[in-house]
Amino acid sequence: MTTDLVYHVAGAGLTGLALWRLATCRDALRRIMALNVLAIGIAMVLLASGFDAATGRTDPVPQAFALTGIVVLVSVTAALLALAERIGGRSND
Amino acid sequence: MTEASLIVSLPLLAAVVTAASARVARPVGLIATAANAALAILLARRVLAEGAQVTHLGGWEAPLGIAFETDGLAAVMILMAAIVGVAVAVQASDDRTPRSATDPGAFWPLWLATLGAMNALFLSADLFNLYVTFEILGLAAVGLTALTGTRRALRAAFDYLSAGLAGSLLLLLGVALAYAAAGQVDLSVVPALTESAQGRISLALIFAGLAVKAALFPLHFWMPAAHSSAAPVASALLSALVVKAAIYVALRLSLDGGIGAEPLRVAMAAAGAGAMLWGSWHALRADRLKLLVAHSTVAQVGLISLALGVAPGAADSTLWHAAVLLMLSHAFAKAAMFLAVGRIAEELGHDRISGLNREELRPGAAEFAFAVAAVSLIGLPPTAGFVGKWVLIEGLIDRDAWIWVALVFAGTVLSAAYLSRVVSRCLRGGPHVAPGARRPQWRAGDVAALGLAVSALLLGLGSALPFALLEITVT
Amino acid sequence: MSDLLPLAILLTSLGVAPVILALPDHWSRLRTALNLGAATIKVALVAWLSMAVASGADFGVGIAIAPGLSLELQADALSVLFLALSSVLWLLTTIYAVGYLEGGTDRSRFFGFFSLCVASTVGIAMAGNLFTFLVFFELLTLATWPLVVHRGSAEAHRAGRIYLIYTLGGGLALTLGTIWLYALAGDVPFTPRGVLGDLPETHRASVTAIFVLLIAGVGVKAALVPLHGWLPVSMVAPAPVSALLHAVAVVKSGAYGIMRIVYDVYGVDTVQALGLALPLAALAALTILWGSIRALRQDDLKKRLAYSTVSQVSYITLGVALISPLAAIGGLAHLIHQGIMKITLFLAAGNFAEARGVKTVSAMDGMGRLMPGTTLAFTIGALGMIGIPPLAGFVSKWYLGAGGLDVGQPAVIALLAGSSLLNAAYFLPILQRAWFRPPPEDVVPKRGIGWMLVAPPAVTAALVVAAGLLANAPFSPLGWTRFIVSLEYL
Amino acid sequence: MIAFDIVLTLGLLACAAMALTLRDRTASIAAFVVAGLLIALSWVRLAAPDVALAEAAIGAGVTGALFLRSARRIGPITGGPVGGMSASIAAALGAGGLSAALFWAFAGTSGPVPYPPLVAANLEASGVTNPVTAVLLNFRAWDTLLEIAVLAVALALVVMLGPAPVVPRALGELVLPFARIVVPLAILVAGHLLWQGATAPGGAFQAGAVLAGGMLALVLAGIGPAGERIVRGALLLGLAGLAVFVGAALAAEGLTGRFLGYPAGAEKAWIIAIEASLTLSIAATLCLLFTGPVRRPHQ
Amino acid sequence: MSAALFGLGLVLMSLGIVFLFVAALGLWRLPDLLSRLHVLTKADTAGLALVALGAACVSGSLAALLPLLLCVVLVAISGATIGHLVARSVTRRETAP
Repeated sequence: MTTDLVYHVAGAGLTGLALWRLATCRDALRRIMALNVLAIGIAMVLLASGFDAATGRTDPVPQAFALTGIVVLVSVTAALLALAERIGGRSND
Repeated sequence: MTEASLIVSLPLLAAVVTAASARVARPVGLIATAANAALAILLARRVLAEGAQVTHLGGWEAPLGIAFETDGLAAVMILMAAIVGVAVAVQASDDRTPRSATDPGAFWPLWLATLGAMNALFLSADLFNLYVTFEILGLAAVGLTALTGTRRALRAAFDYLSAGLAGSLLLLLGVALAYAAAGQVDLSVVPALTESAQGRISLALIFAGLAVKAALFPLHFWMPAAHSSAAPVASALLSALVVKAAIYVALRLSLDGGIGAEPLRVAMAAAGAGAMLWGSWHALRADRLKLLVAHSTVAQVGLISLALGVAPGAADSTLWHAAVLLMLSHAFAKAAMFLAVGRIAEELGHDRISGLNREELRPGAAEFAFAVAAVSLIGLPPTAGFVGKWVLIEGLIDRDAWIWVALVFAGTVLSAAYLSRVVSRCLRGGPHVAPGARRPQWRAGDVAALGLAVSALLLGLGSALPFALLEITVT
Repeated sequence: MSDLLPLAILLTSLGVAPVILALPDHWSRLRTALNLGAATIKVALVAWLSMAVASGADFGVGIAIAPGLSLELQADALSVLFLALSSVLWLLTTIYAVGYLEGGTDRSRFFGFFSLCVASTVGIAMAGNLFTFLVFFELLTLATWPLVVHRGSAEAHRAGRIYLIYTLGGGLALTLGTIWLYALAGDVPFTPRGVLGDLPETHRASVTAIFVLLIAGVGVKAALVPLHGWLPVSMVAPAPVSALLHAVAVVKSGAYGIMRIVYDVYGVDTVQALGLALPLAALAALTILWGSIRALRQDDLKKRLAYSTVSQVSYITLGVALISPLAAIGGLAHLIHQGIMKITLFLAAGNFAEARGVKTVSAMDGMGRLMPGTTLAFTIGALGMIGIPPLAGFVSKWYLGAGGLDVGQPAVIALLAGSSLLNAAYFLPILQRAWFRPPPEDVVPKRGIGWMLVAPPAVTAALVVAAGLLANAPFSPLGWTRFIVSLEYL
Repeated sequence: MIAFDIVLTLGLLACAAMALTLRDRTASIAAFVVAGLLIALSWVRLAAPDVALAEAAIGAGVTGALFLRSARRIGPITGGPVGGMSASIAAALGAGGLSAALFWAFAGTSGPVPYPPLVAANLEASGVTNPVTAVLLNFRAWDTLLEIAVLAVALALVVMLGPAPVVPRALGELVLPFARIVVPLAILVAGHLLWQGATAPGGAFQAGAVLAGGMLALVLAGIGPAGERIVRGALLLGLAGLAVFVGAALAAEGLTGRFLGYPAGAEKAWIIAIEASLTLSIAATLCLLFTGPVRRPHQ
Repeated sequence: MSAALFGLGLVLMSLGIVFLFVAALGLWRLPDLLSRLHVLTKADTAGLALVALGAACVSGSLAALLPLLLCVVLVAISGATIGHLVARSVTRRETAP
């Protein structure tokens, strides 16, 4: 039971860290990195809740979700970086 | 080949073809948009004739596989996207649009991807699938925003994409919590979610993500810059369609959630009221046409989510039909308005409101289309906006919810105020215009804007059709 | 086919409007042909309709909008009355407008919105239920606004803004009242002697509140006292607009709205039971006096006529508010009589401004000698307004007085006498200047005005005389109102 | 084993914190890549080998490369944190509270888990034995199709934006022998992963990412797709994946009447064919996302 | 037979871990970049090779040996290349003004 608890902590920690950084930083690259960390945190929390401590196996459907999440994340990150390069890294929102 | 599967895959295929070769982009794009409109009509006819259908993709039953639910609401939304799409495609096909810094043929793949994503979103009955469709929609919409290639547009596109990604991740967090709480992620799980505490938190997270993507009041900061700096064709699509997808999903969840989703609805109604006042206030003070229309989108999105929030959760209540009709009328009118603004800015060379009454230019068809679109945005009869507000206020009076009635009227008055600022300048004549002033000659953009504006006007007369469609739900 | 007659009448102007709007400015021959053709067809159709309605046929066509909501067009006796007025006067004013705007700019836009206005007036006349009435009522606001700001000058835009604020405000009040009534009573079709059933007893407070909202909504266009501000201000519009719209179409649709609400929504006895008849009558009386007093001090000719319209329209409201068949006949007849009299005055005033540049009362010296025809028409109209016996005005004031007596309110007679005196006080000086004062020496004809500007006021003046003399004929306005009232009150 | 998990989690959070807070950009990207690898390890610990492979290849590898490429072009970090220290502390408290609430929400649940039995029951009907590939390519194939669409749209967006303001210089001459060894190995491993995906952890995404890694080695060695035609070819290949998948879905509906319903008996063949085309298209897409169009394609 | 193999595996792995520990210590203590590079490329690769070999012995199956060997080869090659590149960019940055 404790393994997925540990990774729940890790996931929640990553999410909190990312949200904190999103709220406090102006630099474009740092914001993109924070969004990546946030996505990874969410995937970790998702997989941890799909992990069955008794059998030691994880429900394949959340694994598919995590995989899809990773691929979506890399494409959005590539788009964000392409845009960030052209506006000189200063995001003004 | 059922219409549902075709209407979802055709735009994606066309997007690939148009992305592959810029030379063939325009004709293929036009044909695909027209074919999509035909398919949408066929789909609506099938739903009217045979009632709602559920198609399981790959033959796998609901919790394991993904299901398409083509009920009345989905058919109406697909029709909306198709018709607005045709008009926008007509304006985009007018090849004299200014040579943007980026590849001019790039509009078509992005537009067709948006269309395909929206059709998939309206049909999907699975929370995670909604997340993925939102991602396509977000990326394609950002592409449309960055179409002009100016530094301001790229900055707005970056803010839009980072806000959109944050919204999607909130949505994904909600879906993950829904999976953790209820073990599955298709829409049939929503009623079960409303009981448990975790379920309610997951719904709250999902609604927060949707609020960011729908630019609902507290989380709308990215939207005015994005919609006002994009190319007029793109901002027409962004304001009229892309924003609606998030509201549609909120409506779908509130319907499935039934009574349990009451606190979320109250939050939406409150945010909606705030958006109406905030959006109208900024629209009143906007100095540029595109900014005014973008802020009016914030206000109208507020009105729609207010209509959605006050609709009672009871299965039999039909007050949410008013919200759908308001969405329809806003989609048509706002798209017409942005196309008209595009044409006006093209003729005048700028879009400052103060500089609207230029000496040597007589008001043309675009100004008239703007005025007609303004009428249906304000919600005066015989437009669909009026019928939507009528049904909404009648429902509210039945429940003696007088505060909401007052708010809806306040919204109407404010929208009349900031729109008449512009429309009065559209009716210049007499001493303002030099005798030899030329009248801008008709272009594809005028036809599209006028067509959409008049259809928004006449939709009020024909609103029996959407109401008939909305009656059909998956039993 | 018979059922589609109302739709045909509506489409003659609603269909023509977009076509004219799309026409380029210099295609004036085609535009005039379209305009006049549509007007004549409409008059013919209305004549056919009135004969059919007289012989008892009824018409109804409608489309469903939403569950429990439908747009209905019907032609009953009351609607034919208003239809006849607006279609005949539209034909005459179109002829006048074509002549008046010769060589002007933006004429396609003007005539497009002009026929849209008449289409909405016709729609108001033939509305089958309160929802349809509201739709066309708001459409009228939208169609008349561009005409008010037609000149495009800063002053026109200021007047347009005031006009919009008043009429949209009224529209919102009317919308709220209608929706509230629909929420309580479901669909509200116009049926003689009201349709509210037991609602007044169960929801007395909200029904009264709804009545106030509805009357306030239509009251703006009927220029009841606190809500009349827009009428004098929108006199900045070109003459045909002030003639047809602000003397006939817009103002009358307000009065017509009050009639529909009192007769066909609430029903005469419900209004009396709720005790709303007396305050309405009092408000009408106040407007009559207030309009006439303000008219005295106006030097600008059109502003004076505007204030006179404010007071004259309230005769109709008074006739409706005095719950008696005779007063009702007087009120309804005045709807027609005031229309033809006021349009004669406005057209004549337009001619004075167009031909001699005379815009104020003080500059009217010697107009009798310079422009005899127009001044004669102006005189007939003015005398009719005062209520001199053989003319139409006298007939309606006579019945209003009889109605007042019938209800046991002798004060009405005093009010009518007083207002007639006031009418005389602000009309006779104009006539005295025109006929008995020598024209100023340095006057020079500004522009020769063709038959298109002189004929319409002459025809309407003849109508004023005919309506007065042939009052008892079956097809006279008076005869028709007796037929209507027989339906409402029996 | 719990000790390893705790150490891994602490290391993970430390690396992520470093990645987000270090002032020097290259250092923070290095920390981010290390965090990515540690996360791949944690997926292994959570018995999700497919996700671990993908995370290592795409999450740490390609994303890290993208960050390094853009870091040089975006220029120095400008502007301090928003709103100074007090706002930062407030935000930290807020985020901490939120993550605690999240932990409580997720840890507290022990709800029903209907998916594993369902997947197990339908596994042999899906034509592949690896449950994750079965879910990805058969049960929820529609999600995967849309995910490929996301990649295609991102590609169209990056291509539309035109060439990057700064063209990347080749790294150096020693990269060439390195590439000469790594590229064939990458192709070999990618093929193996693709084939293995049907029975054991692996599949289109992991294979595509490894192949992309090989291609990037070529690009960095300077002999990569400099030519205009090669970029167009890569663009077409990148977009072809989506076209093939949608075409297969419609063909399946033509044959079996069910959208995305592969004909009985031939599921494995269909899945492998689709996965092969996806691998090539993902590799091409990831490469183009890294390099961007060399010159605007329509010029 | 397998017990001896298991014992050998354990010895090799502990030796490898000592190498890695020394490398980490070196990374921490050494002053400038070039010497740190020295540690990173050589000590780490050797340590990793030993651990991989030990793991192969512990698992005792030839099939497991192949992927581990592949890992070692790859780490060695990339270590060398990257070491060279980092060193080159550092020297270029120092020599250039």
